[in-house]
Amino acid sequence: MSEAVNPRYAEGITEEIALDHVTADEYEIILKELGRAPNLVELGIFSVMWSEHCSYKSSRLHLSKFPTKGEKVIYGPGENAGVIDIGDGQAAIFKMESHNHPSYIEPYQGAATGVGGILRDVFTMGARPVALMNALRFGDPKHPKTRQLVAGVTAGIGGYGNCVGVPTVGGETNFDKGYNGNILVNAMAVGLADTDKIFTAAAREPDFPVLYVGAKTGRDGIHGATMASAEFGEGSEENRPTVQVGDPFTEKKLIEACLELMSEDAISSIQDMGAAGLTSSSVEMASSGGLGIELDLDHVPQREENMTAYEMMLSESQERMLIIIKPGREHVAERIFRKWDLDVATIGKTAPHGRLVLRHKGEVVCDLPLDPIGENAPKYDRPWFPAEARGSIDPADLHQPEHLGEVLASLMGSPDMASKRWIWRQYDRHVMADTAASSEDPADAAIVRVHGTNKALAITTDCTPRYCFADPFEGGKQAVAEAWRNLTAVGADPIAITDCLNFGNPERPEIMGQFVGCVEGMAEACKALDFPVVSGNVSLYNETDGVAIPPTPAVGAVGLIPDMSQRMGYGGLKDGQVLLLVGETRGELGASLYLREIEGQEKGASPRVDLAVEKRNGDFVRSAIRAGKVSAVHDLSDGGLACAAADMAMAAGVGVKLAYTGALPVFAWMFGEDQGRYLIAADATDAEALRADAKAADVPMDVVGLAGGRFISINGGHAVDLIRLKQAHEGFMPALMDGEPEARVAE
Amino acid sequence: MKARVHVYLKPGVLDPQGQAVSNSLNHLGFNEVAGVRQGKLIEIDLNTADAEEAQQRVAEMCDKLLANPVIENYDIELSA
Amino acid sequence: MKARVHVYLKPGVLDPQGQAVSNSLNHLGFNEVAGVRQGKLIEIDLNTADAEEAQQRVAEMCDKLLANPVIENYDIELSA
Amino acid sequence: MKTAVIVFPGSNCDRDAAMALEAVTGQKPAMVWHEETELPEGLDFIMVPGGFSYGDYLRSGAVAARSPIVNDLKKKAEAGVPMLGVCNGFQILTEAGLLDGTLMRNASLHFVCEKAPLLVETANTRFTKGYADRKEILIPVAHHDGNYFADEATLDRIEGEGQVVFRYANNPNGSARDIAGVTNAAGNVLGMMPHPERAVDADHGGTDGLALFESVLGKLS
Ligand SMILES: Nc1ncnc2c1ncn2[C@@H]1O[C@H](COP(=O)(O)OP(=O)(O)O)[C@@H](O)[C@H]1O
Ligand SMILES: [Mg+2]
Repeated sequence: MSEAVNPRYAEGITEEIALDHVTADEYEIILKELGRAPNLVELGIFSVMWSEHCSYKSSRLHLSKFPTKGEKVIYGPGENAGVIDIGDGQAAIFKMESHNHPSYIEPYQGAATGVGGILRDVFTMGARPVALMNALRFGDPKHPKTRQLVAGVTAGIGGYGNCVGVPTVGGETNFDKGYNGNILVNAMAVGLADTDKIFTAAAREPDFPVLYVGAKTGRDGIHGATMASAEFGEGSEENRPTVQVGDPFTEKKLIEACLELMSEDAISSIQDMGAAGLTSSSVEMASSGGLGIELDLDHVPQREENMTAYEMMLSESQERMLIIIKPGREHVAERIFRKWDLDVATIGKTAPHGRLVLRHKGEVVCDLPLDPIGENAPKYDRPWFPAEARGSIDPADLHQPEHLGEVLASLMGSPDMASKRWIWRQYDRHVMADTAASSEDPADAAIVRVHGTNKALAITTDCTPRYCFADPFEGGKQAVAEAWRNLTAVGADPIAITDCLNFGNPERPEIMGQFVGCVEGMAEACKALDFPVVSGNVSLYNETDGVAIPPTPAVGAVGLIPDMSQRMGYGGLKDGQVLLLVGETRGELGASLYLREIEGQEKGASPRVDLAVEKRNGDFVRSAIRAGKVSAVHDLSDGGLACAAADMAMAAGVGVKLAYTGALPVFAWMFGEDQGRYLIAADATDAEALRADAKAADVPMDVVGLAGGRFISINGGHAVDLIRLKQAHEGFMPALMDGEPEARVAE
Repeated sequence: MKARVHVYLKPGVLDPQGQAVSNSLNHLGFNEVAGVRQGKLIEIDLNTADAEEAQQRVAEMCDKLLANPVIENYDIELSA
Repeated sequence: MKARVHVYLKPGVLDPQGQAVSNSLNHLGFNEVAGVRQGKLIEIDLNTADAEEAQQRVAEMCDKLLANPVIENYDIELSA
Repeated sequence: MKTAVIVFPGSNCDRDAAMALEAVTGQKPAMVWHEETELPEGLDFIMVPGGFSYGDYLRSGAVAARSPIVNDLKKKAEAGVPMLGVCNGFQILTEAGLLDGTLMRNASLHFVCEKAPLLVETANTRFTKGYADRKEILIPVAHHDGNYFADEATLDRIEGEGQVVFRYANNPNGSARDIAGVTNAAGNVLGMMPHPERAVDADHGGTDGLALFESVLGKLS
């Protein structure tokens, strides 16, 4: 370390280089904290640790509004993934994460490495991953890049998930021109572990060996692409791939090897190398344990020649983990990782001093106090203002559609509503032999049996960006409420959520206003529904040329079905049964699918979520399911009552005669998106008893239809054939994807 | 004419396939194998007589479809 | 030494990948493309100095692993 | 009943296979690591499970087929021990030369996962006698390289010898003559792309695969 008298820049560093890593203000903080100028390696470490991705500097202040505790929460945010108690000594461990930007640049590898990364977050904690989900948002179907992106992202998710052998059981897919320049690829992983075998990242003791395991380090995805090549290793510029390539085969071996090592008494703590690989993993392990760490970079397994310390610390090579091992147990790790043909090397040790010390080729190349890098990273209270409130839509002002059956068919075939078979057919949904319901099944959430038991996890992802754009607060509430509703509809007890908060540039007050609104709305719903947030991820700056994506706070939720035989779906509708509508209908058409697809308008207030009503209605539906009084349940969301009825009818292959005599225009009753509602199917003989139960619970419920025939009709007219509905529903994706050139030569 | 296009990963890009093949060759006793990189071989039959035009058109095909410029490079060989 | 191995499908063996690439190229307006066959390019770094020995060993690698004799042929190019 | 499942790096249906075998025999199979050189003595049945052995790199099943354990597998096949390769297991058995043909990239070029209706071509095998009364069964497929290929002469021969055991009712991958499963000439080695081990449980994938395991394990009621 040079001991010069506080020069502003260390040797070889210019103002330009410094500002390429951190802002001018942040540079001043570094100078003050260190009492000297940082060298290049140190600057690189600050830049990645203080990036939005690692430090959550724009969002931390607001994320603290989420409720994160609950009776069933074992570990909330702060660990690699959230951990909830599912009884019998077992825990479900889950998290959702974005891989938006890399997937836009290189859809196959971007999406694939997104899946790999989220899996590592889950098995790091000792869980065997048992399910994957994906929440995808693409641009306008007509945009020239959309097809390629859909093809590449789908292939990448499948390519990785199928190979590692974890079923991809569900997800959601939206299309909106707002994502033309910034697609969203959010992946969620769920795992299972025994509650007494959960691993965390915090270092516990000084002088414990630090092990590097997994794949070798290359020059993948190193930050600072704009920097002059002189800062990198000799001739390395062209060897520095901007995208990371995933290797699911190595990941599969890594899962097996880590779980094998976890079953031995050897690991003190463990952390995956995610974004900012070696830097963030070592810093986080040491600082969350209140310790320090020393690494000798000469021992890091390297894929390329002449790698510099800067490159090694900033590399984002995939499929790597850092393990703090109990002294004397290194040989156990070595045996296991060798067996699986993976690299394993002791690269350093924990230390009592609270610093990050790196050696390379015999020299100290970094010596930083950990507090300013981690705990004391900058935290911004960015200015924001709330979105302007939109007026509600009066259906009387809208044009009355002529043939309601035709309207229903075009909604069922619209991009957001249409079947995503083309996508999920490419995902192995059944491997591991515990999938009871996945994308192909008529169920509002995926259902995955807890291996070897009669219990099951219910899993869903939800968000309606239309609503969040119209009203961030209500939209945030709605995303959480819909997830809760979807779990309820399959008969599960909702337990907790993870999230992936995708927004534009937080330095713009209106975008920050969307963020704050959504977070506050989500927090309110989580509190009211006793549905804590146990993990999550923030992705900001999703904008191009000043155009931001619609606010998209994706929610991933997990619930428990205590008895598999009581699981529910929406495919059980039978000829002669009645359809009952739970919840109140005011015909809310603001920000609805109907308004967008049929009227071509995106306006109006989003539907309001009354959380007390949501809870009351849901609890009633769950109890009706458990009482065995219903044969099918479907929540109402996009497209309202008529689209939900169409889903049920198509799944069962039996028609529905809808009847309405109230005061609303019929189309508003059919397609309004009022919240907190469900359709349930029951035998006519059970309907009276159900109505009595509903009345007792103060839940509005009416008979709205009768099952039979092969059409959907309304008040005896407007009939549309189920075959026609199915063609519309199944037709959109193949028409978009087939018969035209594929993006790139398939691997 | 015929074009033979080689599409290969840029240096520095991870090649898990090549690595697996290299390990497997070592296991099979081919200890002289120090490393393997796997790429694609694309053979194209062209209704073109003009070599210069063919060269240019095939390069265009590579840029548009055959190679992924983010991670791959290519070269082209023409024959009659 | 370095060996460049081309592994390609035998004539008569269906090549769905090549077919798809050919269709895509036609769709993209490359109407001169009459057909495409897709194969593999395998580049091997060898710790061998003797070309004759290398040729023979790489052929053995092909027979044992790199090519599937049911559907594939191969050729080998060596360079220093 | 002594059974075994071979495990390669990248196998991922080994657990599914073990569960199915245990459900039918009441006993856990031996899980045999690919680096072993010998399978246990006295096996009644061997399963080569699905997955992505060696990441499916180079060609599906190619690297696994050169594993140490495969030498003994070949000996057991010759000795007449019944064995089943499913999906990647089928690919490995063809690469090892135990079955005719090969499995190429799906004609659609996409991975395909769906419940596939299969026609039971013959109930006259040790694997299918339990299907005597049924023509069509529903078994999940999940693969990228399931497009069965062999030259015409080979296809004619295996059809002539009754070695084609299952055909797709609705060909999902372009397989020649809709072939979904074939045996060797001796009839003790079966390879198939669909996953019967994912169809032995009413809560997951249905039960149409059960009769296959009951047939070959002598458990037909
Ligand atoms: N990207 C995807 N991956 C997997 N499954 C998907 C994907 N997109 C949609 N699906 C599946 O399609 C079905 C319908 O999705 P969606 O309309 O979002 O459901 P809902 O409105 O009931 O929440 C679900 O089973 C869902 O899991
Ligand atoms: Mg739903």
